Amino acid sequence: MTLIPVEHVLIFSLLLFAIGLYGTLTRRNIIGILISIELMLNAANINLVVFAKTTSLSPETGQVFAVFVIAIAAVTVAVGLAIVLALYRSRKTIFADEVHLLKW
Amino acid sequence: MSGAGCGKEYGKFVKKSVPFFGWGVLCGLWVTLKNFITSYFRKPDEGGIFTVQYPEECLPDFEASRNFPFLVYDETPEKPRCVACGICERECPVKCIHVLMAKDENGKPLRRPAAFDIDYSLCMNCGNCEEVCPFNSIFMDHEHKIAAYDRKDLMRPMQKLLKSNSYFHSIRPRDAEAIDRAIKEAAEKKKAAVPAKPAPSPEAPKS
Amino acid sequence: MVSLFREKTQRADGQVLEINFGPQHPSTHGVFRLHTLVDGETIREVKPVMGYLHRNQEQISENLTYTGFIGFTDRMDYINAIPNNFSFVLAAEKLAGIEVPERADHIRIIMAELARIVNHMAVVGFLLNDLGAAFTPLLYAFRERELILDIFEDLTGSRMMCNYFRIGGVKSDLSEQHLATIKKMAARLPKFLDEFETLLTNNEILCMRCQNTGILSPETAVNSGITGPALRASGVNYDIRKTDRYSLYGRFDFKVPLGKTGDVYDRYYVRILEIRESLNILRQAVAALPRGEFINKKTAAFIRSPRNFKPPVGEAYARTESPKGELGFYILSDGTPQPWRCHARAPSLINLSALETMCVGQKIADMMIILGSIDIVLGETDR
Amino acid sequence: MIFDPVFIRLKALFLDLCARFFPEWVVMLASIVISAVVILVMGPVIMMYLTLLERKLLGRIQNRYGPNRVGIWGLLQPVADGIKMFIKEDIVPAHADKIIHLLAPVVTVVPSLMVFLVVPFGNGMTAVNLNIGILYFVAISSITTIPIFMGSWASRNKFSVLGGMRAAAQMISYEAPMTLAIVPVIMASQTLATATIVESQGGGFGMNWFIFTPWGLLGFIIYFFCAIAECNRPPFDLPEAESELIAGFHTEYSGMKFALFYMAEYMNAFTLSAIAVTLFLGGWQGPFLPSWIWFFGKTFLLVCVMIWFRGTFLRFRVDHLMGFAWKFLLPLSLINILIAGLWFLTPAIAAWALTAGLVVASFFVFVKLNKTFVPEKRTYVLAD
Amino acid sequence: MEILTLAAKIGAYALMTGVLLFALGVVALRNLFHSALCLAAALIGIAGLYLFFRADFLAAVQILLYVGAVMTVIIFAIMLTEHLSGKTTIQHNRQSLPAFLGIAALVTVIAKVILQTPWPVTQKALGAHTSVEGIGTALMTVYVFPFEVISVVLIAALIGAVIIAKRENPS
Repeated sequence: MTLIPVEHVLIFSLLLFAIGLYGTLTRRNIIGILISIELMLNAANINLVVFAKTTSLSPETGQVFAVFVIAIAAVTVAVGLAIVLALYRSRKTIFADEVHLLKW
Repeated sequence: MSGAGCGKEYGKFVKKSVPFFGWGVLCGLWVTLKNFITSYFRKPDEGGIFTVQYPEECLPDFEASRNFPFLVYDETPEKPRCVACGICERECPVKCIHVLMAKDENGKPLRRPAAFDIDYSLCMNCGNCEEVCPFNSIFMDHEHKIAAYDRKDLMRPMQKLLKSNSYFHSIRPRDAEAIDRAIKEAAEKKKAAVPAKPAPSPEAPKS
Repeated sequence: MVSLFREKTQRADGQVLEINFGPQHPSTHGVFRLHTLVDGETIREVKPVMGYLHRNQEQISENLTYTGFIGFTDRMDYINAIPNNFSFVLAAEKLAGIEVPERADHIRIIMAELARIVNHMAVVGFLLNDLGAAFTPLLYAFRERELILDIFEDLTGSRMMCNYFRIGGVKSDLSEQHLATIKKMAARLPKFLDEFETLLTNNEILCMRCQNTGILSPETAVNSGITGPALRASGVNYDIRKTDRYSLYGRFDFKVPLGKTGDVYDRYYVRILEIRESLNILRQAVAALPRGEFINKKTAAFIRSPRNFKPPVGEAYARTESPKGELGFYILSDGTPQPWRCHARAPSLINLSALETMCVGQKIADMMIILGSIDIVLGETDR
Repeated sequence: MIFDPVFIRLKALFLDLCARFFPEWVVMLASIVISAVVILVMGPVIMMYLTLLERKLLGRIQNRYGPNRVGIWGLLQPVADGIKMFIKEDIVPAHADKIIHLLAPVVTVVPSLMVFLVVPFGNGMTAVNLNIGILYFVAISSITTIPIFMGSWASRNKFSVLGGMRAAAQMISYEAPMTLAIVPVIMASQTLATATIVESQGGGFGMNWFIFTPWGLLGFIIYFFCAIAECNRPPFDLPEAESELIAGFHTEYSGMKFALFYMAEYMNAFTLSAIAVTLFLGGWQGPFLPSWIWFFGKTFLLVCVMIWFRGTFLRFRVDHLMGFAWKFLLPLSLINILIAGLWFLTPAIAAWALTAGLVVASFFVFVKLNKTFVPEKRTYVLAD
Repeated sequence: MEILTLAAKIGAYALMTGVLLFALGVVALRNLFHSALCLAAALIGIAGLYLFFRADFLAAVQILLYVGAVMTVIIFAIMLTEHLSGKTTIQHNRQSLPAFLGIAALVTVIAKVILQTPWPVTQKALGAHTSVEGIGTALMTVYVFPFEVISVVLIAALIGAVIIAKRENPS
């Protein structure tokens, strides 16, 4: 692990997080948004693992939390896509900006 | 109308009950395993492997099997038995026979075909021509390897159709003897009754 | 390609697909299209599209002699030619009032029952092939079917296109050697049938797939004119060999197997029982084969000169129990050697009418085996 | 046994040879490259001769000869097939998504080759002795759903989309019971590494292979059914069911791309039965013969059983497929973990009686629960 | 031997740039199916990265859960919602420019923070190689409560997804 300074990996996960955030904000398709959220979660996971390896006392905590984060990500995708399916069935569209009943 | 009740209910044909869930499938596996093992030593006719390696070995032809028609000549190909009467041309269901009667120089029809073509690509091997021919001159062959690169090659002219009587004896011995006997009898009857009007065309009882 | 369901696909919610199980599909037993509206896996609507194999046979019969057309009837139900010849020849004999000698009738029944065994084995084999058994049951069934086809070739000259029946009898006689091979085959077949049944009848996957799929209730079967094993599998006791007692069927005692629920499994098992019954009839017919000529003396001359066979003006309809159902020939004669009109009542075409009622609501995989279980042959449907 | 480590000595010999000429790191690199090359050569060769073995065995089951024209007993038939696949024109449908259509076969082959990494071919002959061996195998075999989707979606044809959906649903629903069937083995051998799993089954003339324990037998049956489902072989070959969907997700593929799909399917069959041998049939453990002969013998025996199944079984329908996995195999595998737990806690004799009874009882309970699977008894009337 | 470590370093950087490229693909590509596949490639790249950090259990779990299960559900959703013709409509809404500027500002701030803080890299942690047993015992002893809560959350999500997505069966 000493091969790469910690800063480089953190910069990398920051960039990954930024790309995910950009994707979430700009994509019209809800599935596209869900995919970008996955990217952000993964960026957080990388940070967890890197910190666990370099700085924390008990090295397992990072990886255990990473496993929990993956489980939560699976939950978000499952429920998110169930909503997308129900939406598609009733409205025939899955574009975020077309689903605007609440807007006046 | 529904006959469910009217017949005697045969218990025998009640489907056997299955001892446990996987039993039927296991019996199936046993049957295939048995077939797999016995295929190594069982003889062909009681369930062993009966495949024939085609180009090297060949199944013996049955005598009565009919493939494509051919013309018979007695001595030389120039004198076929066929007299170009055209009955087979008329009776052929798919109209694949074309006959042309020969004429000598001053237009008198000779009792010989000038041209006799059979279109093998049309023929459906029904054997009607053999039945209706009064002069026993057209018969069904056993030869089935007639693939050709071009449809024109399947239009067989007379020279290709003519085959000797000995060939006819080789592929269909029983029918050949019966027909030869009939022709000999008709010839004697005709010789005996030469003064009288020649006997009607010989009836060849099909054996 | 104009779509029959254009408006339905737009309106419906969910994943409604319009699929063509097209003319060249591996399991439609020939050239036949099923235009289906599918929602996910379940079928909403099925429209069979036929006519790809129409060869205009009935029109051809109008300028052929009666003996000439017998060769064409072989090509209607091309899996086994004998039942087609049988009903056409029966119709011609009824038209001209020709009676058939004893020996000829026995030979006809022997050949008809052999053809029934050949057909049922092919059908059961192909049905199981659709179910996915990688050819094993099909090849076991075909191993036995080969013996019968050899008998046909030895006797009639061709394995499947027999062209063997003639008006007033049959073309050639059944010699001792043929009888011996038939007896040997009849002795060997039950052993094969038991092995076939152990492989399949209690097979759990076959039961899961075939039981309660494609149920045909007796009422719809009778109303849509279904005949043959498909009708008997629904429990309706209608077998033309029993009702009409045509030819010599009155003399032989045999049973008619009936199913109860009328699903794919019953149609499969009724056919297996029918093979056993046909063997039964075959043994009785072979035992009771009398001596005598194999064709009516008067009509023997017509083989040599078909033009002289001029049936009186009039019409006749004769029907027989072909392995697929009631196969009937209606012949209208105007006194000339060629029939004025000759129409065949093809069981495959009419059995198809119930396909939609059976398929709606089932899965795609079931539609294929339902089609396989009602046993259609496109040569007969399109004629 | 002098033959046992013959391959290991061969490799060591080669490494000493190149150690004389090259620096230290090249030798390390060389040892990795050697095992990689061996796997890359062995995978396709095994696949080719599996296709021949299958066609020969199926032929014999169906009372006919298998291919016997090319080479003596048809031994050159796979070479002929290979050449045919190269020569065949590679048709890409007009509307197809070109890149994904090209990528799908590649992505199918890569995971099936990667699984060879973990398979213990002999004593000390595992390519890389990962300490998460089995977990690596389960992870890699879960990737195979993605290329099936790519293949079916890129061909833009209704049949392949239907086939793709069915394949993915089948893959997922059979992954769960497979993973849970592996858990008791890990409980018994206290490790994930495949080599140590095989060592823990050694000794006693093969009597303490895991298959000879009640939970091992049940686990093996569950694992074997899931393995067959995982590589789309009959009775679970629904995705490419010829009768309905022509060829499922690889309808639009021909030539070399189809050959890659074909190769992936057979390599999956080989690796899944190899892992089954490692987990339940004592890997390379065996009394006299060298270890790798035992391993390859058992694996080919399992592959022959798969071919035997292909010759006999009919095809499941989609809902039976799902019902069989979720309502029958999954609960059985969960109960199996419970039984394995009991097996380790109770003393020897009681353990046998208790667990064997539990296994049989749970089998019948779940059969009772799934009423639809048990065939109905039918009566037929023989009327006159 | 240092050549191998150099090679490993280059490999790590290459892997990182690869993942970033695939992530850009996820965001930028118009065809939704292509972006989903890019996500799968990115996830496999990240699993490779975990291997590089010698967290091999996590790499296997990442591939098993993310690439095996989550990606399949996403592709199922794409297949069910996109009709086969696949004519790609415009995928990006109007806010792309303001979003880009905002995110660029955020990145510069955080990057400056990262580069300045002296990260306390303890030598002991570097050597320790976390084995699967370690994670297993941690899960079962220290983190047993979150472990149970996660299983409850998963069950709730399962039931919720089924109810939302279930189609009221046509009569």
